[in-house]
Amino acid sequence: MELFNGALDVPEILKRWYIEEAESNYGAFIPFIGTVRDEDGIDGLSFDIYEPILEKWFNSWVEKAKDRGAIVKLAHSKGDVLLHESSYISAVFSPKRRVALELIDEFVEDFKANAPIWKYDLIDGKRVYAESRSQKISGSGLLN
Amino acid sequence: MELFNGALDVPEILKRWYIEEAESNYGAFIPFIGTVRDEDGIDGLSFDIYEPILEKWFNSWVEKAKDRGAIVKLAHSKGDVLLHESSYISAVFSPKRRVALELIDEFVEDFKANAPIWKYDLIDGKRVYAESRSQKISGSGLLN
Amino acid sequence: MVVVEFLGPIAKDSIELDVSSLDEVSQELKKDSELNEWLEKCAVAINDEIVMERDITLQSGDRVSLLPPVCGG
Amino acid sequence: MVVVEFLGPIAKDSIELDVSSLDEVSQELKKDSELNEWLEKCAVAINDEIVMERDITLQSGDRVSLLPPVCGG
Repeated sequence: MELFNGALDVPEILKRWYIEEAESNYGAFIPFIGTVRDEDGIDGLSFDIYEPILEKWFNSWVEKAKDRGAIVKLAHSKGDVLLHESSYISAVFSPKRRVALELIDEFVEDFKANAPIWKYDLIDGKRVYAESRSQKISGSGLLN
Repeated sequence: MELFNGALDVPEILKRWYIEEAESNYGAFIPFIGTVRDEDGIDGLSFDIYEPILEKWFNSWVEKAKDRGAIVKLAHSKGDVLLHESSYISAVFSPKRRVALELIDEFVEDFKANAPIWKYDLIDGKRVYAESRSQKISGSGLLN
Repeated sequence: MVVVEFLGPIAKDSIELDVSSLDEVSQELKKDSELNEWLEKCAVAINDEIVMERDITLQSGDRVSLLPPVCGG
Repeated sequence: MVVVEFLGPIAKDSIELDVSSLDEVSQELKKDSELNEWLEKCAVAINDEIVMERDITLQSGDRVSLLPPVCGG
């Protein structure tokens, strides 16, 4: 798991991960790359991350992947990421195609639903919490 | 669609595709990279491709992707590819996450089932048709 | 004392509460009308472990975190 | 004349047949015992277009291709 201030250098990260696992005998490698879209008049996005819980969330996925003979990798931005820059890469390496295709889907969806990362739109130099696009983590409302 | 003699330069291709679409406003990019596994004592794989029909197959996917606001890209090796080298990349760019995740799965599975590419194991310097791992194309048996 | 911290977009500094259960934390936080509206949206972690039940005893020194709705990626 | 070509692992040169339908192509190919075993495994293209029906008339100059089971990737 790798966190960066600002946008990700996607070609560098993909190359590094590909080379890291070049001799590990995985037949399938699927990265998912998330890039900031120009929409709703925003200038970019900004992210807060609570690292201790993200680390635990990621480690639980390392274990889930291991049970299926696979590995996962994650890179994410902290702070501001401008239009057409990338903020997110999740990746799966697996011996087999089907496991890789199923795992990347589950990994990306669970990341969206439960990773402790908060997104803000950058509008006129201000950070506006993207609440309408955010999801409640499993177990929300416990203190209500 | 890009065909190469021998192994693919995966970091170069991923970087080039990423940069090509950097300003196209796609929020999700998912490449699937296939790498030759060291198994069953093979020295590598070898591929025959029938390009005219592969081209038509690929163009039909360009249209299917376009209907969903997405694009697809494909790179594949011809001839010999040795252990731990890569022979295959399929990729999807899409505005949205769900479309990208569903499309890459369908694109990769249909590629496996219908792209006119024949695989051989390289064993003791000989090419042995990997028939047991091959799938009949839709419509097979018509002349039987 | 138990520390309660507010993550992400909840613009609020940590507070210390003299409580011994999550139930009491809830009662205290509900007194703050600004916080009240966050409670139904937030998940809760104790010492960085997300918890799913409210019936939990707290020790002095425990840290309770409120996690509002997330959107990574 | 119709040209019949054998793709991928079918180790056989193209042949020319004096036929006017896919049905006749089938009849001719079945005479070759080596080819016979490929027929149930192969898809068929006419002029690089895969066809799903056998009831097709052929013109002189048409090219029929046999595509054995595939495994790209």
